[in-house]
Amino acid sequence: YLDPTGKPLTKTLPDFAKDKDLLRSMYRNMVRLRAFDAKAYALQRTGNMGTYPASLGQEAIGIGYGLALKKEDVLVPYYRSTGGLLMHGVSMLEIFLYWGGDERGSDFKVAREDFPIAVPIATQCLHATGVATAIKYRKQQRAVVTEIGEGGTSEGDFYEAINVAGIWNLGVVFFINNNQWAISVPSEIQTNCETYAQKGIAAGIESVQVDGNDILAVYDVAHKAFEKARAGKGATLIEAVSYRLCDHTTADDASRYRSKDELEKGWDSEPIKRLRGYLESLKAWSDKDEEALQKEVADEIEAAVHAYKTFPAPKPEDMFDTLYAELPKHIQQQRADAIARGAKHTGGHH
Amino acid sequence: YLDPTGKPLTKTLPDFAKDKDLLRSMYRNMVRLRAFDAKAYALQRTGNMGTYPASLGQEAIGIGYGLALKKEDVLVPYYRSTGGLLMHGVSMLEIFLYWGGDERGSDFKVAREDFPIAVPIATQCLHATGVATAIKYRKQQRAVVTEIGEGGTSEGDFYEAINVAGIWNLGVVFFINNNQWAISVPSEIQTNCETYAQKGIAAGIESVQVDGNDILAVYDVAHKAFEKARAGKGATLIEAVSYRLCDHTTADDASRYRSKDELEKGWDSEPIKRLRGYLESLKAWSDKDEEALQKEVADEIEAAVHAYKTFPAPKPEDMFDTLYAELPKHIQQQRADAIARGAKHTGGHH
Amino acid sequence: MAAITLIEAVNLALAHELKRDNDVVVLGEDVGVNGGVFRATNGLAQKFGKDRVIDTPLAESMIAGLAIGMAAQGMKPVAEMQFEAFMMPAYDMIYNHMARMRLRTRGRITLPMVIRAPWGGGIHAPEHHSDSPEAQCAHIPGLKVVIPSNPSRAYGLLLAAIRDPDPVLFFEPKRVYRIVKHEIEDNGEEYPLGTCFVDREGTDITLVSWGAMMHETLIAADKLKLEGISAEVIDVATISPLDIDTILESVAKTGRLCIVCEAPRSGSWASEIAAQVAEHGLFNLLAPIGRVTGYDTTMPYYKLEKQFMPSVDRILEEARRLMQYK
Amino acid sequence: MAAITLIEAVNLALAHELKRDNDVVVLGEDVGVNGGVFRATNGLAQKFGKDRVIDTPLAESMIAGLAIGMAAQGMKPVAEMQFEAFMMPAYDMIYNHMARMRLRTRGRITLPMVIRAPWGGGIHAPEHHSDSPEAQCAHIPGLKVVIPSNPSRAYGLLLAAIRDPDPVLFFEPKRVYRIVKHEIEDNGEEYPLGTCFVDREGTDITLVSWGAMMHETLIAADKLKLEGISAEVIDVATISPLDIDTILESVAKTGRLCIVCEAPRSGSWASEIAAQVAEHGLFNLLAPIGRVTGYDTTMPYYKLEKQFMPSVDRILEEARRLMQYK
Ligand SMILES: Cc1ncc(C[n+]2csc(CCOP(=O)(O)OP(=O)(O)O)c2C)c(N)n1
Ligand SMILES: Cc1ncc(C[n+]2csc(CCOP(=O)(O)OP(=O)(O)O)c2C)c(N)n1
Ligand SMILES: [Mg+2]
Ligand SMILES: [Mg+2]
Repeated sequence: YLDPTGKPLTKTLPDFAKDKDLLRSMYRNMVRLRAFDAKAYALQRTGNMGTYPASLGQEAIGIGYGLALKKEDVLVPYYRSTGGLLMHGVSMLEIFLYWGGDERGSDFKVAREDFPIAVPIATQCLHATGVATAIKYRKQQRAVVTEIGEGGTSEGDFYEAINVAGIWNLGVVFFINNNQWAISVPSEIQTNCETYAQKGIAAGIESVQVDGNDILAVYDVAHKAFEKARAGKGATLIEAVSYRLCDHTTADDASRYRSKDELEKGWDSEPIKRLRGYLESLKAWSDKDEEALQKEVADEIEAAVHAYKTFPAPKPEDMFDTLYAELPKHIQQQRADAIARGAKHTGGHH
Repeated sequence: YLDPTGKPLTKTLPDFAKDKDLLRSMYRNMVRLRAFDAKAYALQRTGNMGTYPASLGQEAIGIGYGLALKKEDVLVPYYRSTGGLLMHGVSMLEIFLYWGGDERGSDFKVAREDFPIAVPIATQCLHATGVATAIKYRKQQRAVVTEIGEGGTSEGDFYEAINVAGIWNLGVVFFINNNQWAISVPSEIQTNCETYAQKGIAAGIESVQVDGNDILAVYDVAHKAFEKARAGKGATLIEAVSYRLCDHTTADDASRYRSKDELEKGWDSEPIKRLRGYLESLKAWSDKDEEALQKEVADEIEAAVHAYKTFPAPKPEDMFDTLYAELPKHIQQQRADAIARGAKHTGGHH
Repeated sequence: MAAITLIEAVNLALAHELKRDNDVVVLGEDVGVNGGVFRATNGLAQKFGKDRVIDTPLAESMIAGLAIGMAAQGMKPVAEMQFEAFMMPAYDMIYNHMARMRLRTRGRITLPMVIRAPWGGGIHAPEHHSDSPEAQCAHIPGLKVVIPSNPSRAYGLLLAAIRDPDPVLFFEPKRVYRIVKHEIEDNGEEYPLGTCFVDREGTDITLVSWGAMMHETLIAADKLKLEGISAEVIDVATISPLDIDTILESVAKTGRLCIVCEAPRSGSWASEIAAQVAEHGLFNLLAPIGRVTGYDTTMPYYKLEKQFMPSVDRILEEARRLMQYK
Repeated sequence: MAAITLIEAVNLALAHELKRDNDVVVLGEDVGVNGGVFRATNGLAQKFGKDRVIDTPLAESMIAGLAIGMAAQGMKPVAEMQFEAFMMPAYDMIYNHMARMRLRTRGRITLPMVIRAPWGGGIHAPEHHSDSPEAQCAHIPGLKVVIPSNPSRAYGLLLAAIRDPDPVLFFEPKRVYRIVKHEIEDNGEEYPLGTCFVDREGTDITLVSWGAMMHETLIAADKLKLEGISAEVIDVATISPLDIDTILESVAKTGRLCIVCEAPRSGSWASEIAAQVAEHGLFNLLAPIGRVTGYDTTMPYYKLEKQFMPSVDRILEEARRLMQYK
């Protein structure tokens, strides 16, 4: 819909592209996500948090479909779905806690029915189809969305999921974040398909490829796919083509396998600058707005960091208390033992 | 190429369709397979053999690609690949032994490099890609063929295999025996794809659908796909459309889930009658030939049955002797124990 | 009240729960019109409809993954794996997800689901159809692993498994599917999970087993009685969480323990029971702890399966050996 | 001869075999240009080429299945699973195929292959990156399961694993990847599989462990010495097939046994060792068999992982408790 500088590619854009509040919210949330990622990186680098996968350059995907989601819809995220999670009511604190090694980060206070982040790749696709099966069984009008990296589409679970979503006509939307890289593995050696979207043909489901750096495009296809899902009209596979401008995670060093030039080229089409250009062309965004936004975002993040750093440490009994509805006797003894030692532990080794 | 009665569907057929020796061999081997299946059934029914999956109605597939195989090619079969196995040098005795519950049936005397029969569905597809990887690594001109049922294509392993075969340009041919049923599950509830062949699009490999009851067609596509594989030109997915005229196995009762009418319709397009019609139209087959063939096949099978029934029983130590290259000490003691008890065992249960 | 087999008891329990609770659904390969390859779901699709007794595409990771997603929404899926060894494509789902959901979400999402599978050897089945992989499942925290030994327990324990708020693996000894009959009243009464059953009281030796091997074990106990050896026989039934107290009490009384199971010896659940007794009951032991198990090799094709599986003779000989110790 | 870490020792052994034997290839996710996420294959693709150090598509069942097919053709693939928990999608391939090929073909097809995986906790990794699933692998007949505890053993045992004619699972204690250094000469000399290493001679108690926990165990032994308790320390190294004789001999001498491992207690390999000693060495025992293990719960996210894993203190307390028995 928009070119890299933010100029419309077609004479007429869909109506929502004139909804300035929506456009501003798209922009605001992409900026918010990028700032959050930067802070998460800083926390990891300073030893205050564990490994973290950023969304740099891919903000239009999670924010785009996140804005099209309704509260009652269900999100089944993977580890790089921070944008979708934030949009669906998961708090910055919860995300910090998760990557900070604390299960309480998966106990979403608002998005109670969303799945916790899936680290085992592609498994989330099957969970999403299961959730959609329950929703269909109960004749509810709710969409289910899950997200997966382009590399993850090589897993059998991805294919099993789209296949059953097709034959059972499930209201699930599969978002492929095609950021071109699976850690160090580029698409050229991941699959022989020209597009990831065409993998949907193997399941007989509708499949679309979209510019994942154009949030208007992402929002539009997501919105339509969710409406279709809620209406019981079946599944959609959406390949959002983007680029991973960051390392795979804080534990990765992309310079080992990826050229500077490629990375610089990647910056040309990044989504925030593009939407900014469009907003400005509509006179819908000023430097004052930008200043205000930066401050607002910084404050929100600071508050979350403070809450995270002052969050009470987990207790040894937390290892046990939600393992079963009722803890078996022999494990109760282990729990007591762990509590008794809890104090002694320094967290260091030996 | 041929209609159900054996009349050519096109004015000109490929040259090999005039090769009467080849045509007779096709016919001979399909008849041979059908007779073998019948005997295997009888052995099972009389308690002389375990569960057995016949190929009734699907003979053109295994015999068709089997005739196009060279000795140095590798076959990675599934449990319904009896035709391919017989064509690639596996003996009737070995097949009886396998389904008779004896591992020596997997110790193929001729086809030393062929894989044993795969019962865990779709796993054979990955083994075949591995074999093809080794062949490519060693720059050999050998084709690898594997076979899978249409239901098995719903397994992730099938998809992972075609995906890597595509990107690595492996010399492997995937034969889908689409016999319309996965035990009691019809294609209508297996996948939303119109064809199984189109699943190859998800892997970017060449895919063809062929009439699996027309052995001329099966042989032709198999021959071309194998030549392509040997030439290092990559993988092919072939959907051979046929029909399972038998129960799933001797343990199954298809009348529970499948109508008489459908079954009777199935008989109209069965492959043997069809080729017979064509042979006769070429004056390449007479009733005398038929008589001779029936006798020849009956003799061969009787000899195999005799060999099977008089085959020395397996010994307790066989459970251990090929577990490792060198049997660990503690298992040697178990081996001695098993041998000591061997005699006592009656095989009956209390 | 007719006497029914174990497979019929499974069918009865499934029907009972399908009738009682609309959130219960059955899914798997061939569980629909065909009623399952062993007929565990016989007639259920016809009775409760195809949206409650669901024939799935052919993929086990998918079946487990679907059930996880459905259970997360509060449904109570009962998934069938057609045979125990075909559960392995779903092992990742079981290990990395099914067992962990409640804990990792601190109780926010729970999985009231069951995975059933025919289990064990002895029916002359083809390759990969006769394994006993209970130990690699019971080693996973967060799961319950149940193996009934007879029709009544299959009925009562399956009811409990379906009603349990946590995921349960329910392994059905296929060798026993049709060889024993019990009179069962379809009263919906469950048996408790996590409790052993003492099937014979005895004073000289404790024989512990589960699943199909309970039958060889009980026969052995009867024969030992004729020899003047009084054997206490315990059916573990729920191997995880393990009710070790019942076993320890028995060993305190008898001083001798012999554990019988079908799986390969090393790393089997028999080893876990032995380890716990060696830790908590060592000084009650008059004799070494005996384990009569499958050998440390792969379950052979069926011609040799009887030689692989523990026999009444092997149990008897081990029991007599242990009785030598005074 | 420089001192190198365990991860460097793995790299050295891989390079040695790649150089020595053209049938050896390395395959896995990110093992190529990137050199593996832990750098186990650092520089190997550059040195031996992309057809011998192969970046695969992202699929573990595929990686194992490919390796099985390649090994069946006589190649010696060394496959990497990026983390132990991501081996689970390949569990079916390992359980139903890799472990059985030689036996089911009566020796016709053998699989000289290795699957390597970083293993265990303690590095503050994300969820699913800190497990110890060795028991569910060692319970599978036909496999060998090796877990080195230090750089020299990683080098020597990996050489042996690659040269072994049968499939080997090689689990590398990721917590030890960089904390210890050994001087290693790249002489291609292997260490024997299937043999325990006695790292400390002692007379009062036998401490048995493997992998990263060997370090806590050795430290505990040193501290016990100061208390006048002489501990014999055994590194099992190859957990399957298990060299029980070395352990039994030691227990015959010390009369006390404490097994230390990181996995959840129930069904762990510590239980197998305890069971074998309770069977063959019972009357040498002065004290119950102690097991210091992970708790029977899922390895927690990293903030609590230290509280889950056995600590030097837990080993010390258990050893002292066992010393009470005379
Ligand atoms: C089943 C499984 N295998 C391997 C991994 C290790 N791993 C984490 S991220 C990753 C690459 C994923 O790439 P892609 O699917 O493209 O997603 P992206 O990270 O690029 O968003 C790998 C191999 C994992 N988490 N799960
Ligand atoms: C992994 C796995 N799951 C389930 C089974 C049980 N099973 C055996 S055959 C079969 C149906 C296969 O149908 P299809 O793939 O169409 O092959 P066909 O038997 O029709 O040739 C099933 C479910 C199995 N053998 N392996
Ligand atoms: Mg990616
Ligand atoms: Mg079929």
